[in-house]
Amino acid sequence: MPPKGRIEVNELLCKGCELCVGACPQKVIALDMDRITPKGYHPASLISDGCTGCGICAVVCPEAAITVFRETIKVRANQ
Amino acid sequence: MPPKGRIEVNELLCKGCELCVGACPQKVIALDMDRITPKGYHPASLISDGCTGCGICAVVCPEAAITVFRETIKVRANQ
Amino acid sequence: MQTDIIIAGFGGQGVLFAGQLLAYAGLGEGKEVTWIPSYGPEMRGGTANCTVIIADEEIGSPMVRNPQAVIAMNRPSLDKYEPLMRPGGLLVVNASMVDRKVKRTDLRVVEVPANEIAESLGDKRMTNMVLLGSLIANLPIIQLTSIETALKEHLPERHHRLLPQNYQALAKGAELLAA
Amino acid sequence: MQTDIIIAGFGGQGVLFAGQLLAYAGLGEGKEVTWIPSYGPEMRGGTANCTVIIADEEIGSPMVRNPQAVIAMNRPSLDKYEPLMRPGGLLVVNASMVDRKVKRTDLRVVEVPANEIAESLGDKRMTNMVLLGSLIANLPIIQLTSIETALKEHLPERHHRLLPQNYQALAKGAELLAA
Amino acid sequence: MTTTLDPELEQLVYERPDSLVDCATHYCPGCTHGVAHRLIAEVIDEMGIREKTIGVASVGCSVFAYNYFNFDFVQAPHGRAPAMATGVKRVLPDRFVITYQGDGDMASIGMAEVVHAAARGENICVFFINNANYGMTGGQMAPTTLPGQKTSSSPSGRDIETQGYPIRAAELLATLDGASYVVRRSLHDPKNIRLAKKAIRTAFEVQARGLGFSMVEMLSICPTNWGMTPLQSLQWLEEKMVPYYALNDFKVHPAVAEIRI
Amino acid sequence: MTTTLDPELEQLVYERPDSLVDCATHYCPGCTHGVAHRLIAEVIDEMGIREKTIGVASVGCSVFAYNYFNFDFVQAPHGRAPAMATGVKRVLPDRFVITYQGDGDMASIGMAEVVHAAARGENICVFFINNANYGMTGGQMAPTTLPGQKTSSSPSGRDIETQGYPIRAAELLATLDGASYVVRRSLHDPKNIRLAKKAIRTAFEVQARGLGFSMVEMLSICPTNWGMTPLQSLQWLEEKMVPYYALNDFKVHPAVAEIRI
Amino acid sequence: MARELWKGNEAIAEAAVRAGCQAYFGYPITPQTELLEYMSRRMPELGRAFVQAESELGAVNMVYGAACTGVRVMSSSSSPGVSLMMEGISYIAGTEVPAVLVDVMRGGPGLGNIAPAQADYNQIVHGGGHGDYYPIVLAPASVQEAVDLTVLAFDLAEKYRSVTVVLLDGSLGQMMEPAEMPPMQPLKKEFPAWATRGAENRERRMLSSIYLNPPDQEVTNLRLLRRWKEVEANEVRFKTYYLEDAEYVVMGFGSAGRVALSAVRAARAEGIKVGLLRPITVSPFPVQAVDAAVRQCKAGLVVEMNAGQMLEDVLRVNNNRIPFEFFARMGGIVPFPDEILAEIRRLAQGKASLEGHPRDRWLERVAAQA
Amino acid sequence: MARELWKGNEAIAEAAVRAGCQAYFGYPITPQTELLEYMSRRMPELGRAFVQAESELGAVNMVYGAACTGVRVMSSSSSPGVSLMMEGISYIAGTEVPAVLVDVMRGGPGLGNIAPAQADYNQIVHGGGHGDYYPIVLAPASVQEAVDLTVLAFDLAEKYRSVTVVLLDGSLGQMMEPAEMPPMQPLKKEFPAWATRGAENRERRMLSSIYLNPPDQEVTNLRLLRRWKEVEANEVRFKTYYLEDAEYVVMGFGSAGRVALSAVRAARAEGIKVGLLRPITVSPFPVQAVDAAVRQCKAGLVVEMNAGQMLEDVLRVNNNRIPFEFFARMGGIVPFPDEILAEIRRLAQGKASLEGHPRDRWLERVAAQA
Ligand SMILES: Cc1ncc(C[n+]2csc(CCOP(=O)(O)OP(=O)(O)O)c2C)c(N)n1
Ligand SMILES: Cc1ncc(C[n+]2csc(CCOP(=O)(O)OP(=O)(O)O)c2C)c(N)n1
Ligand code: SF4
Ligand code: SF4
Ligand code: SF4
Ligand code: SF4
Ligand code: SF4
Ligand code: SF4
Ligand SMILES: [Mg+2]
Ligand SMILES: [Mg+2]
Repeated sequence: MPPKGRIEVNELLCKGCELCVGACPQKVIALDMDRITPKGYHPASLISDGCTGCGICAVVCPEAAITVFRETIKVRANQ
Repeated sequence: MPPKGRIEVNELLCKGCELCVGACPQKVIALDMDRITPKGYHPASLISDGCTGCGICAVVCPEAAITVFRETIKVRANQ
Repeated sequence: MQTDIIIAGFGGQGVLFAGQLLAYAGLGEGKEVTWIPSYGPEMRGGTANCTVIIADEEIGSPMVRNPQAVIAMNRPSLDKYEPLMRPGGLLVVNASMVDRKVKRTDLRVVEVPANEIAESLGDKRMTNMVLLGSLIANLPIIQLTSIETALKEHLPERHHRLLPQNYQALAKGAELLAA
Repeated sequence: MQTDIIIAGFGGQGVLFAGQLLAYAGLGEGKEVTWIPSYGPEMRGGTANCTVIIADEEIGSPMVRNPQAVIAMNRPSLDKYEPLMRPGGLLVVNASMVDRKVKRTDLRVVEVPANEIAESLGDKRMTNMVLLGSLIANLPIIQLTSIETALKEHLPERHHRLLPQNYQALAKGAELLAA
Repeated sequence: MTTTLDPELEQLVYERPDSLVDCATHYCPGCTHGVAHRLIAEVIDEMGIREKTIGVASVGCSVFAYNYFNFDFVQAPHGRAPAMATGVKRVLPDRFVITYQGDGDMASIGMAEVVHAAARGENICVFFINNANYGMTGGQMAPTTLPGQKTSSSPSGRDIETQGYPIRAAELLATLDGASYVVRRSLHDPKNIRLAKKAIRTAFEVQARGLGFSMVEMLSICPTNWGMTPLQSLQWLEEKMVPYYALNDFKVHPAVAEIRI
Repeated sequence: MTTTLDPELEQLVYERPDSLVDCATHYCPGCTHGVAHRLIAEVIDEMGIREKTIGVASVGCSVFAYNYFNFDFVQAPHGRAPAMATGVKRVLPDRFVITYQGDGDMASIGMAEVVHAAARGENICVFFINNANYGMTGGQMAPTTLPGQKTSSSPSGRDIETQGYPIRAAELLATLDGASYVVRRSLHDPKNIRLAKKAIRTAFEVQARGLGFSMVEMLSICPTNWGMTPLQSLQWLEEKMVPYYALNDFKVHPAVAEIRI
Repeated sequence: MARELWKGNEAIAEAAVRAGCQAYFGYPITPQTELLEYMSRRMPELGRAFVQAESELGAVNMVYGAACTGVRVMSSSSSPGVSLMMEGISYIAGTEVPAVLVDVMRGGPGLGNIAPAQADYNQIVHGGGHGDYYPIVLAPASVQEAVDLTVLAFDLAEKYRSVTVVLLDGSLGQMMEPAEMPPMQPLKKEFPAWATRGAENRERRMLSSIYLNPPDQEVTNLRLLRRWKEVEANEVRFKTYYLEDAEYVVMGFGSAGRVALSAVRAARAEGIKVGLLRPITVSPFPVQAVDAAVRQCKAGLVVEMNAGQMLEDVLRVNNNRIPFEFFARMGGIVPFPDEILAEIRRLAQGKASLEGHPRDRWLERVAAQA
Repeated sequence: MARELWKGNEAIAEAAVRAGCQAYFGYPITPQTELLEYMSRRMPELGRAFVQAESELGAVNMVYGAACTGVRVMSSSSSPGVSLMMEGISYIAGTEVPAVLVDVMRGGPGLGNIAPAQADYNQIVHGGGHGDYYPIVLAPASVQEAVDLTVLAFDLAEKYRSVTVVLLDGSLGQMMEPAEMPPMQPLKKEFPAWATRGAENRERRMLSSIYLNPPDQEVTNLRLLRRWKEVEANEVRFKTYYLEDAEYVVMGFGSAGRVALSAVRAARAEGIKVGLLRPITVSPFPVQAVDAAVRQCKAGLVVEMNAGQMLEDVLRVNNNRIPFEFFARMGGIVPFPDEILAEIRRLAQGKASLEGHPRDRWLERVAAQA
């Protein structure tokens, strides 16, 4: 069973660039077209279950806007 | 029989640096310690027979002070 | 005689182009004109505005502190320019993007639901034309036809099929007169 | 009181060092001194000269047009400075390198066969010391001993074994008095 | 939607590094300047050297880098960051001194300064962001602009006959004896981003060991001036830039090879 | 002594080239700047392009090169000769434009200009005289000064720890696509002088064919500041400089290889 | 030619093209970049030379090289970039070759900002490069004037073998205004007797700024100075507005002068007899015109977008005859007419003073307001 | 410390070392090179930083970087090299970090020559870099003064967070004179609150000259200007000679002033009541001292080794009250005292004039002689 994860997107930082959207191997991120950040962007957010907490979205995010969590026993440090 | 040559040193130009002296394969050049050029140097000149007109002295002379002649039938252009 | 107009909004709302059309139109009518943008880092994703002056004689300062006419394409623009306008000035507000009423009572105000009108004409990008039409109608220093001519001459060739809609947008805006 | 001296010759004749010795000696006697070389491209293989001023009060210009004393170490230096000297000035000529007589009659002249004297003392490089000795003897603004002290302090360590000869050179020069 | 994890088992996998200030950048959405910033900040966090690092910002979109990095920073005239960094490092040899420079800055106007910092073996790290144009001034041709690439000052595409060839800065700097670590990486996908981070770490380790000059070139996107979306830009980078700018280690001092990170 | 030859059979083997003005130079006795001058002049004579050549002098001992070459000359600020040459060549593309620069001039202050002229493939010839120091200003350290070499600004010998490593300019420029012909030669003996002349000729041919940037580096002596006689200097050059500065062709455009001279 | 709407930077570029500029070398910098971008398209189109240089140092020396061939050549930049050109400008001046430079000033010192300013007046007018040299400096206040002065700059540069600078601020570079372009001049076919273009059928020529022998350098310095006296005698340009009957005079160049015009008009509307003197050549400075205004008026006001650089030149002419006041915005701020109007009113109220320095009094007023 | 014979350039270097200069960055150029050479030996010996930079651009930016760490730092150069530093100087000024620069001037413009001149006065004093900034400029006239002013330069640079320039000409750099060295100061151990030395146990610091928002830049410009007012109030320095009872005044800085002293003495010997005012701070300019001399004297003479650069500053103070004459040698020539004496005699003969510009009258005299 794949690990279970989740992300938090800091909407003060996110600029809706979609780099995380393109990079997520699980395709579980998209821009939230219903929300607008204070800077005027549609922020990224999880759209469905299936996040594995792999952290790839955080690796590509130019704004360091994403915090990644994973439900697991073995914890890896920042890669 | 080696070709027969001679050189003319322009004393307005020669600075007595001895580069030609060092380079002449026939060792037939030396500074003329009895003469002083208008610039105050002892000029180079032939000290004995044996110049072959090989032109090597002219190749090394930084002042382009040397004109080289050779007694020969086949004339090579400037090397 | 000199009239000074500030057009202000977000980058991307066609603020600078609308101002240029005014200037081209003024030039077409033989007037003296200046157009000056605010430039620089604010432009990146932020606000955009330009000042247009149309006059009969050599124009001094191309920038004005207290404009006679303003098109406020969004709320920050209204907030910024309403207090600065000259008494009796013309304030054209893009009501679609502004969620408050004009406070001053010494201005001639036109509230234009410009986004809606533009969208109803088929293209939200014509919002600026609607507002410009309204400005011209209420500030008769320039003929609407001069704006049309300017539009024809300066809209990039590849957009020329959109000319009729743009004329319509101008006309629709021109229908809205200040109280 | 101010005395100005120009020492002039070819590069390599020790012109600058002789001047510095004068300045050091003057300083040693508590005087105000300046030493200034002509610098720049002329130095390369060409002429070298320096001006030394020894005075009791703050020195103004470190260069002089009309020196009171000159050491001419070669012919071009004599040609250049003879006409510029102040009447009554002291002209020390290196007779070994100059093939003409001094023309002016209003100068105190010493003709020193300095190269020969130096060679006779064992080293042609002491020509400058011979001339300096003569200058000092004829222009008693500085004690010979001050020059000797300066020499001891400023001749590079590795040449110190040559000190006695240099003193001799100075002394030999000092024997030659102006007519 | 909100995914929730068992709070007992929930572990933090990734968090914004301390060496970044908690504020939004002025970079355009998707601009990988942000990625490069983050990687540098992560490495500094990991090495625990935030308080010992002094950055030198350059002139380009990253001119405000000093607003985002949470350590001391100075800001250099266009192209002169390596000289300024030299000044800082010579006075404070035990601090980590880095420059952060664009391709216009480092490879055009600042060529002499970076070459000489490298030749001197100046013990600094240069982080070099190659986005094939001058971002800040509106997308003019840079020394790194590809042949045929259209920019606002090569409107018909860079003409190699009159506008010359791109400069491969890493290859050029690698010719210098004073340079200990010179590599090129790219920021166009997670794998390459991870490799870039490793290179940044290595560069810092080089400095820590006093091995001299290091330079990490990072291929980066400029969606705004390229006129593409960020995702299109990544693709363009991969397809056009990577073939021209080989992702390689061009100079690795023997002592560097032994660094295990 | 005077040797006389049979006037009937006497042939002129070598004569001062027309492209040199008939005057003495200001160079120190033995300085091989003079040799480099002569070679350039000979090539120009041979190619018959004296009236079509424009030289750009730099700042260094050769600042007065324009007094000695018998063709049009301009004189550039220290290090900027390649930029000035670019200006001349762009306006007069059918003229031969050359720069003549020392190592301080080209490899230190002028690094950016020469790199970019090369990157642009500017169709000019750069003649680069590497004498391992700043001759004109009295023998300070140059970027080319050898490790340990004493100069007036490296009085205890160049310390690579603080003063860095020598720059090999030819190797560096050879990394640039715009450079078509980049070689190093030496002026320390007749054989090498002949090879240098050939390289100069090739550089001119490269320009004649519009192939772009060429650079001929020539190792040269500075007896005055090295504190040696000219003959000792030649030996020092051969023994110390040549091992460090390989005499090689670093970049030869395929079309250049076909040039037969 | 009809009047068309032009952006300042692009208008200057096109004017240069029409003046026969054969080569342009530049480096991007805001707020000048459109000029370079325009040239990057236009010059190759006409088969002329365009090079985006590696830096402003590169650009100015490319200009120097091209200038030596006797053609018309230009570069453009903005404040920090212009600082990098100082050595090159001094060389060009010392070599006596003509070159045109456009400086679109921005806020400084240092990196500053990209907003309009006039703080490079001293740098450009009084010699930011080393040695005594004298650039001709033309300061337009409108796009049309920028066009006309660009053409004039090429003519004057050639006539006096001089560096000629078109000095404007970012707002003028960025604004659009109607302008009539000059006709297209053919490229030069004849070249001056000093141009280095290859020694075909003539003696070789050398162009340099070295005079190793000081007396030769002094002769050169004197020649440059005497030529400058000619420029001063022949080339002063300025514009006056409402000055005929004026009792007060406002002085300012470029945008500051232009904004002052609005203020002067407003003051006239209030009945204040005020006029405007706007130097067009800030170098040579219109000394006689300033002198005449001083003789005529009761008080004066200098307006600048810097800390009072032209002010000093005005004061030198005034010689403390009438009271002058000073007003400035700095750092990229263009003054509004009402600010200047307030200063004019002060003059009219007799508040101008002869005590101390006008800049100091201004600083006190600024402090009082804050 | 005893008085020892020092060469100007080396004396400045040693004085800097003793003032606690912790880093030196430079590039060779005549007639300044001995300073760099001295530092190349001395600094490493003391474990301090010495770098021969790749260029003057490199050097000034190394200085900039080192200055940001709060230590004492210096560079030196001569005219063309200083031109290349203009951008960096403007940045240093805009960032408000202290730095000391030595300019040993030579003949120009362009490559010119390496002989002594004073033709960079405007460049250094009136801002050769872009933007409004105000360097402190100290002009020694003897080796001792060069030593003392070098030490002072470091103090003032720190006190006012300012660029401070020691401005002299080649002859002073090359001459030897007795000087007493100051005691060796320890290197700084405490650093100002702005210094970027690593954010250990404190908030991070940033040093830059960017103020993208014009009002912020204006605030900075005003701060710089107000700080300059302080400098003007506190730091003016000058020296007078024989001025107590003088009827005529000669003014000149550095070597020109020094040579003038000889001429003044000679004139006094002839009975002419003439004195000398020699500005030591040429920036801030000794306005009050000049004013006092003008009030006291019947006529004045300005002597320079340039085409009349300081002259303008004198004339601005004079305001046409007394006639001033001008005398200069240029291009690397140091005037001889007798030339200046001749000018003083002209003053005493009442030949000084209030008509026209002193420089023009001088030019006419030069022309008449030729
Ligand atoms: C001396 C100088 N010249 C030019 C500029 C204008 N300028 C600012 S940023 C820049 C180019 C930046 O491009 P790059 O270094 O590639 O950085 P990017 O914005 O692409 O990240 C230029 C030319 C300047 N500020 N200073
Ligand atoms: C801007 C500037 N900086 C410094 C100098 C001083 N300078 C003149 S020649 C020279 C060095 C020349 O050395 P190099 O180029 O190696 O030529 P060489 O004399 O050895 O042939 C320097 C630093 C200068 N003229 N201009
Ligand atoms: S990559 Fe970062 S900034 Fe971009 S959309 Fe995702 S969370 Fe937002
Ligand atoms: S952590 Fe991995 S799976 Fe989860 S959103 Fe990010 S990239 Fe997708
Ligand atoms: S090489 Fe030339 S200059 Fe040297 S000694 Fe021989 S002839 Fe004279
Ligand atoms: S021609 Fe040959 S043999 Fe004759 S002198 Fe010269 S080198 Fe010697
Ligand atoms: S302009 Fe380009 S480089 Fe600059 S922030 Fe935007 S995307 Fe990034
Ligand atoms: S100093 Fe050196 S490089 Fe210069 S001319 Fe003399 S020997 Fe040649
Ligand atoms: Mg870039
Ligand atoms: Mg050299």
